[in-house]
Amino acid sequence: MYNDKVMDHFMNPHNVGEIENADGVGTYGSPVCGDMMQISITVEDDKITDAKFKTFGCGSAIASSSVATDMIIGMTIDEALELTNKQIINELGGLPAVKVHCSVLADHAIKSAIYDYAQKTGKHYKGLEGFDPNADEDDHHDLPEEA
Amino acid sequence: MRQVYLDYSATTPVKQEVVDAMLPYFTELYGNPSSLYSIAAESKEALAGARKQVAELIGAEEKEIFFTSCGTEADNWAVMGAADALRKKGNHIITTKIEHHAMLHSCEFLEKRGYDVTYLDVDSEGRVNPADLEAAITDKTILISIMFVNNEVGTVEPIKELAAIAKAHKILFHTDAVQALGNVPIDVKELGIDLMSMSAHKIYGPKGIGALYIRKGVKISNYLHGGAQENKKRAGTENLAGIVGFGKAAELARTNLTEHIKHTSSLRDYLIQQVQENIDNVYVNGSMEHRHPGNANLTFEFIEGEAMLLYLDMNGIAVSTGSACSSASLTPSHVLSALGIPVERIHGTLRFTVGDMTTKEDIDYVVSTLKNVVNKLREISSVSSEKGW
Amino acid sequence: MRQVYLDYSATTPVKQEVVDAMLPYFTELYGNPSSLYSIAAESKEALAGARKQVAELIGAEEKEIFFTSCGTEADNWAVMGAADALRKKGNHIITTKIEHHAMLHSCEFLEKRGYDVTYLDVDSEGRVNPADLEAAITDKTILISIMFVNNEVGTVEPIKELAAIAKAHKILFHTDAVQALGNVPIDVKELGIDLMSMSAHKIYGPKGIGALYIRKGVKISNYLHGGAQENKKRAGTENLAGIVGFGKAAELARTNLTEHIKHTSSLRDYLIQQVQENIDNVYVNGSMEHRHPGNANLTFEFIEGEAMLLYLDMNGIAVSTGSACSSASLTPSHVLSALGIPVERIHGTLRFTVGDMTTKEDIDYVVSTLKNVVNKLREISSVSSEKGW
Ligand SMILES: Cc1ncc(COP(=O)(O)O)c(C=O)c1O
Ligand SMILES: Cc1ncc(COP(=O)(O)O)c(C=O)c1O
Ligand code: FES
Ligand code: FES
Repeated sequence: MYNDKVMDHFMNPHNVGEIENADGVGTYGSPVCGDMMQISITVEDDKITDAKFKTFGCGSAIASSSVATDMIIGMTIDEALELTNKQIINELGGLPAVKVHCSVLADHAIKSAIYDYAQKTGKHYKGLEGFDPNADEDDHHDLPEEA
Repeated sequence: MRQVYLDYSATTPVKQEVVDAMLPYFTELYGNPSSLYSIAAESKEALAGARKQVAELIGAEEKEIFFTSCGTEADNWAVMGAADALRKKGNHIITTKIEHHAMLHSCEFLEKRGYDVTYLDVDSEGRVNPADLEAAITDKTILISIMFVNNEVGTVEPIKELAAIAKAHKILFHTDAVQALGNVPIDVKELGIDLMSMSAHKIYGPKGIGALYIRKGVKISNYLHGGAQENKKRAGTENLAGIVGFGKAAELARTNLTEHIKHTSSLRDYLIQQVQENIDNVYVNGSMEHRHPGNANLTFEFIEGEAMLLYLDMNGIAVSTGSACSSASLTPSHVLSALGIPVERIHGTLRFTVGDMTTKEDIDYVVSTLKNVVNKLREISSVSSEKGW
Repeated sequence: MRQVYLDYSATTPVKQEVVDAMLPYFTELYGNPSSLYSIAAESKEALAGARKQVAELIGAEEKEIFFTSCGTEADNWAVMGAADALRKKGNHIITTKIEHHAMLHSCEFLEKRGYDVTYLDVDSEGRVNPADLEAAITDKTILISIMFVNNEVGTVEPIKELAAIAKAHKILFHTDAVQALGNVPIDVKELGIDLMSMSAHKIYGPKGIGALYIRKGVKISNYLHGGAQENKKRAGTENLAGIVGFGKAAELARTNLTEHIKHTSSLRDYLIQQVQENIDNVYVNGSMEHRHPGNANLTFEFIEGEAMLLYLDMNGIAVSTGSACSSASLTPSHVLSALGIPVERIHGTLRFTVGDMTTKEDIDYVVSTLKNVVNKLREISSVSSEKGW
């Protein structure tokens, strides 16, 4: 059901854990929907120098977390805010249609972590406009099946 | 790598004796049982033999067994056939919240076409309370359908009591016995069952063959219309080899029943005990007293079922998250929800089912693998016993 | 004694290659295709492969093939599913007088539930006149169902013309192609077919497995409700081995089609010619131009079909009097009646169908035996060409 790359990120996920004294921490999802992701980041000069995740979720949620944290390490905050679930899926070489929402989780968790960082530092980012980390958490389950 | 199949409730391998019994009916004894010449007569005899074998497994008469293409068709036929035949008498059907989709989706179809359906609750172990059934009956009730053994948590329902209530009100009583067949003793006469669904592929027979028991005297409408097969009640050229295979599997199930129950329940109990000893924050769902002998439905807190399933698969172990036919869906199990299990726990639930080919070594391998898998996934997880949900 | 099977339209032996393809799916690759682990993935692939093989035989896309338990179920699904889905649009169905009972009895069921059915006449060769179809259409017509090849007389209907008429009126067009499959070239796209029924056991596959072709975009209601199998359109654990067998049989049918038609039609023509040369007062029923390549439907005047059938059977020869599933009934064939054949002749009719395993020696043996049988029965008979009926 999953391709080799997804399986590899799922079986041997990168960046598992929590950064101590992280500059930003965000969680998204809820165990009630069967998926909850926490991402912590270290930021230096507006650049993400480290990212770690912890995820309660299915294979695709874990693989998305792994690949998404890989992707944002080295990105500027603005670049990271632009990251879409589509890019995450592409990086993974595709996900089954019913599992697309699991990657949405990752880009939301990243945004939440950056939001936390912005709150703590008082910075403003264009990519965060209109973003509410506490918005309806099971939104991602209502996506159309084909994406 | 060791291969351990622990999903016997999803389907079973076909036993070699069953395949051997089927084989001649493909290439040699291929006559259409409806034809009049000699090789067709042999086919007809083979059908009769299989009908007897299935009848004997459940204490029915041969004439009361009607072969179908699967358990799903038997369920559809029972409910659609009763609904159609008794439309003038009423339009109310009573079933439960924990039925298989074959029953639930048939009922939903009927609801859109003018029928009322009551879905009974179950208790935290998955048992229907007979008093609830009694209370749900109206003068429009035409069918009561309550499954014998639930496919996810393995709970055995109090069929005899429930059937007696139906009988007292002169209402047809159907039970989906797909998971019960060959796993619990069944005597349809003693239990007072009017209609009962069965499927071969859960008892080491082939997939794509089932049967509906229709008690003598019970009249429901046909569902597959056409030729005069199955005593004019179910049309379609008979799945000859499949029926022969079902017959053989039924005979084996009957003669092995005691041994099968002993073997599977002792390994299942060992599995549960070992898991509880080696892994913390584990829950057993369903009744321990009234339970399918091979079923262990376990919740591993703080992690998610599909992830566990795939990790186990990488280690050669086949288990399931809920029923096989909903495994591609994301909605949490309707059965576990009906038992009142919190949704976050439902997501961390696996069903293990032990069968005739399972060994103690298999269980040891599964428990040690499971321990690693659970540990690894708990390390990845964003929730834990310290942090909480 | 020589054994000659000449009833390939009733059912066929399963070819050894087909059995060989099926075997692994009983004991080794037994995973439930709906499950998520590796051995289930192999089952899922096997389903996909078979779907492709069937699709290729009829020029369809894989997504348009839905496996059922038999041709009968495919017919029931098509008509019941269309009737239910289009109820708001209308309640009128057009079919023919010569359909298989799977269609006729489904239509009768619907007639009792508020639908109107027109049964088109056929000409003396068994062909539907397209003008009759055109004339029968009303603004309430929701489905036209006309069989591709008749199972008794082997007549091939002008499907392309009929489908074009349906299309011009924007009415769904279904054809029962159970006898056509593997015997005449079929390209559903070129023919403009919306729904088409098929069955494996007529093309050297196993009994108890069929398929319904549903053209992309066509919406009919489900008939078997339950799990999410067959793209959520046909519930029930898949008959895995049966589907694999159907796939293999379809592949063989496609690659052998030209050879099969040549082989069977030349032996069938030889049979008819030899019978006419050796036996008098014989009639060939149906069209010679538009005909199933293996079918010879012959009337032997002054004697009765069942008696002939039994005498032939004593000599190792298997033939039929009409369709297999009505052979136990005593009412004269509705098909031969619709062709306008007098009842007394209908009783003297036999259907011979030649298949891939038939040889010239088989035909020679059948003709010489038949000659004796007919002579013997005519001696016994109270009617004759001299006495008249
Ligand atoms: C309780 C129950 N009912 C019905 C079915 C359907 O039977 P089948 O798979 O033969 O369609 C199953 C198995 O899938 C089942 O477990
Ligand atoms: C024309 C026709 N339609 C339908 C059927 C029914 O198919 P099945 O035997 O697979 O139910 C048959 C054969 O019996 C047939 O010849
Ligand atoms: S995390 Fe929701 S199903 Fe994958
Ligand atoms: S003579 Fe026996 S059926 Fe009519």
